[in-house]
Amino acid sequence: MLDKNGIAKRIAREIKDGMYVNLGIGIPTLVANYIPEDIQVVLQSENGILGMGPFPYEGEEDPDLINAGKQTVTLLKGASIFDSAMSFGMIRAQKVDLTILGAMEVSENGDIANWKIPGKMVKGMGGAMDLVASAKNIIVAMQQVNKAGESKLLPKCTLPLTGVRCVKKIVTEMGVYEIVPEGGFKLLERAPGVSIEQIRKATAGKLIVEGDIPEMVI
Amino acid sequence: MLDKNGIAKRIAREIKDGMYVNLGIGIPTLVANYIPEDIQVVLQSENGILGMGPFPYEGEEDPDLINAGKQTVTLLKGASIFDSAMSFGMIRAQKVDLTILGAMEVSENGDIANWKIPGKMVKGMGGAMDLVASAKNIIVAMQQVNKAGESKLLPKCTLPLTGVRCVKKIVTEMGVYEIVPEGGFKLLERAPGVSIEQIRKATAGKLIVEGDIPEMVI
Amino acid sequence: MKNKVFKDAAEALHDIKDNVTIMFGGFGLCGIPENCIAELVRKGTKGITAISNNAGVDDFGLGLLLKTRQIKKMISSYVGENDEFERQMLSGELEVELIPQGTLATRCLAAGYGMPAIFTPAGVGTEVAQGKEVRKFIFNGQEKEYLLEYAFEADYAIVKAWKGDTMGNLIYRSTARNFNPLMAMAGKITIAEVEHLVPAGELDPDQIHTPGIYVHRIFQGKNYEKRIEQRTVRKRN
Amino acid sequence: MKNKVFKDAAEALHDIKDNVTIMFGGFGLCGIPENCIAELVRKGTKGITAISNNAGVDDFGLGLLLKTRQIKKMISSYVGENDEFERQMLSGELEVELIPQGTLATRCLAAGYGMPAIFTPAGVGTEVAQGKEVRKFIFNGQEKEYLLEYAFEADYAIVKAWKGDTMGNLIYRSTARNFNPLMAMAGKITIAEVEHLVPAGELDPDQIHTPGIYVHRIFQGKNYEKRIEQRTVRKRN
Repeated sequence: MLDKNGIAKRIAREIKDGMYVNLGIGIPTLVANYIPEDIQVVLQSENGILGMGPFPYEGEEDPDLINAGKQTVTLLKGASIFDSAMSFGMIRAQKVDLTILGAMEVSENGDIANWKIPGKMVKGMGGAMDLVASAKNIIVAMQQVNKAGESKLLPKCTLPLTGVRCVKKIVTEMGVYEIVPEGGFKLLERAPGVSIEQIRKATAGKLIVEGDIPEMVI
Repeated sequence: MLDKNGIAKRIAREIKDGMYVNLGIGIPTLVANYIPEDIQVVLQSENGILGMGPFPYEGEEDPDLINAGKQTVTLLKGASIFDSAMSFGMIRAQKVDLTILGAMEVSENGDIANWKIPGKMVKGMGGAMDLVASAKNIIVAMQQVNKAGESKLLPKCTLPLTGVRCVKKIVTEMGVYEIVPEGGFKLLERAPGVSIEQIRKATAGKLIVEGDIPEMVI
Repeated sequence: MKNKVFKDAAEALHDIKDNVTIMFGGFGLCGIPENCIAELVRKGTKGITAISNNAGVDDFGLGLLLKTRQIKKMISSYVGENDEFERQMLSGELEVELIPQGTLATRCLAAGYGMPAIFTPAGVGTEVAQGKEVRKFIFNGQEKEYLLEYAFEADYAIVKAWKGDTMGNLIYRSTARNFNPLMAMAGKITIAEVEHLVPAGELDPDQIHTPGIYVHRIFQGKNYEKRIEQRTVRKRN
Repeated sequence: MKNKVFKDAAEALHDIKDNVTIMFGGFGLCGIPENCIAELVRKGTKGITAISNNAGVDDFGLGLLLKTRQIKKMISSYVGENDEFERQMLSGELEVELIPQGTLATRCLAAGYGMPAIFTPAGVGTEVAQGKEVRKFIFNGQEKEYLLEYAFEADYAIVKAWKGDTMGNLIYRSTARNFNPLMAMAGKITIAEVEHLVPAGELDPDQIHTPGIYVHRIFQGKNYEKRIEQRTVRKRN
């Protein structure tokens, strides 16, 4: 089983040189720590940054410079700032190559739910609906089972949807999955030490296992 | 009869302090010369200027700074530059208080034709269609009769239209007219020395003359 | 020139009545019109419909107007940082309309650019699409469904900029830009508070983010607290 | 990082084939990509569909590509300054689509902002509206008719900026901005020529007009003529 950092490390391997990437809150934010040093990636933050850098050194926080998670950040050389309409404009126009975000549920046809638990949690969707509706490549970083031990990879989402048929890939503590066009979680890789049997038990939706499934390289 | 400068002078009296004004090519451009010195007006040029100033002094022309008529101009203090989408955005959003432009024909219901003579002149509409479709107040500066002596204030336009039911006021060498909602050129003022009879002959569309018609004050 | 410069928030907001719709610039606590929010609390303006990406925190930003129950309805994309908000919302005291962040931004842009409606794929197939017109377009090489969303119109837009001049031109600083330029364009009356008010002619025309034509009132703000919501730092090594 | 910097126009335009759609930034002769136009003349690329507000003059700007018959179709708002253009158009040699200037600008913006279509009142009731969908909206206190106009997509957008950096960020100077930032956002491949190419980090992030994400290739242009179309001056007194 991977921990959060393990999931982030595995996702970092999906990032290629020259990509523009939007990282959501939570595990996706950790991905930035594992981007190989020999490639250059431009991080987009949907409140209006291209070229987001790491957190500032203590004492150098600038209240006017935050990311979409409201955290103080810095800018890298070559960064640019823009308003929220342009920010979501470039997202809708698919100029952002890769979007990585968390989820509460994903269904076997690629639907995602991550913004609302009726009667309970009402934080709002923020930019997630725009991101999932537009991104050309979406990877979901999530725990495969909830605290009650129930699978979050489902035949159909039970929570209100954030977007439909949009997720391309999922990385969890147990494996890497691709959503196939005809519907189903196609297992691509197992986390170190995790068996197919364990994965089967933790996948409520249709699991597709074809041939030998390699262990992840992290 | 007024000359071009006379028409421009009369139109200048329509401009009030604090207005944002777009001046078209031709007679409208001359209006800038007659804006009273005790009021401040911001001129918009639809290629992307607010706060357009006079022509530059000889030797100070900047090829990067032109107006919508492609003439070299200057900027006044407090000017701003923006792209063409924002420029027409503020026009569509009716932030520009007054648009003054020329016309080849105006009809009694406020239609205007000023961009095309089929088979002959094909310059294009430029920004005129945007301006007339959006402006909250449009004044047309034009000659009332063409070179053949025919009226250009018509029951219906004969040339391809630039916009429909949009002209509010017309200033010609002979008079000032308001387009009334039910249709018709309502004579508001006569040019110095011009008789109602002369105006009648030069108005092919429905002319409305009610009560005494004062002479223009210029 | 008709004077756009006002002395302070009290003067600039002098005519705001109860039950109006107000857009508030800012993202989280970043780039929010602190002076105007404080003045609205002082005035006690009631029944506000607030269009703002976020709802502030319990004791700062729009949270101050929520605490005093001055806000009747919130139109936002994310309100997660405010417990009082969540309480009022779940109890039904506060009317809330949650809309996607990009939709919110673009509906403001649409108003500022005189476009009555826009098309966006955000929310297609979700509860956000309920009752809305869905339309297919082929664009960018794909056939896809889009929602028709209407331009936002507001009685007032209240924004915060870094620098402004006496003609109403505005320049924002860093990510304090966010929704401010969009809302500045969308208000029937737009009021800008700025950290530095300068005479016309001191700002570079090429660098102005919001041209003065969109701004009706401007004043020099004071005592900016600029509270940080998530202070994240790294240690020097 | 994948390198966006090219040596010159020849390198930056290396893959342009015949019969493509190209957007050209500029208004009149102001802010036009002089180096790229010259290179297209040299290459002899044929069958170009050009989206450009104007058509240049007889011997400069896009007029150079018209003279050599490299342009099959022009999509413009105003072409009044070019006699050769008028001749080719009236004789039917050149296909021409004239559209309102604001519609042209906004259709580029729409593409850059991922919106498949927009609504504009420009052209309602005129021949521009023929065959187009007309729709009524109540907006800004009025009921009014609008045309549905589609986003412009182009194989290439070729723009000219004043300064650019190695990440593709662009800053325009004065009214040479015009259509350039809009077209920069709308090209499948966007090529920028700049007067001053600087290393990443030298441009102020708050002042960038076109973020580098929209720009695929950039090069330092040379020998800018910047011809003035209407030299209007006043005498010193």
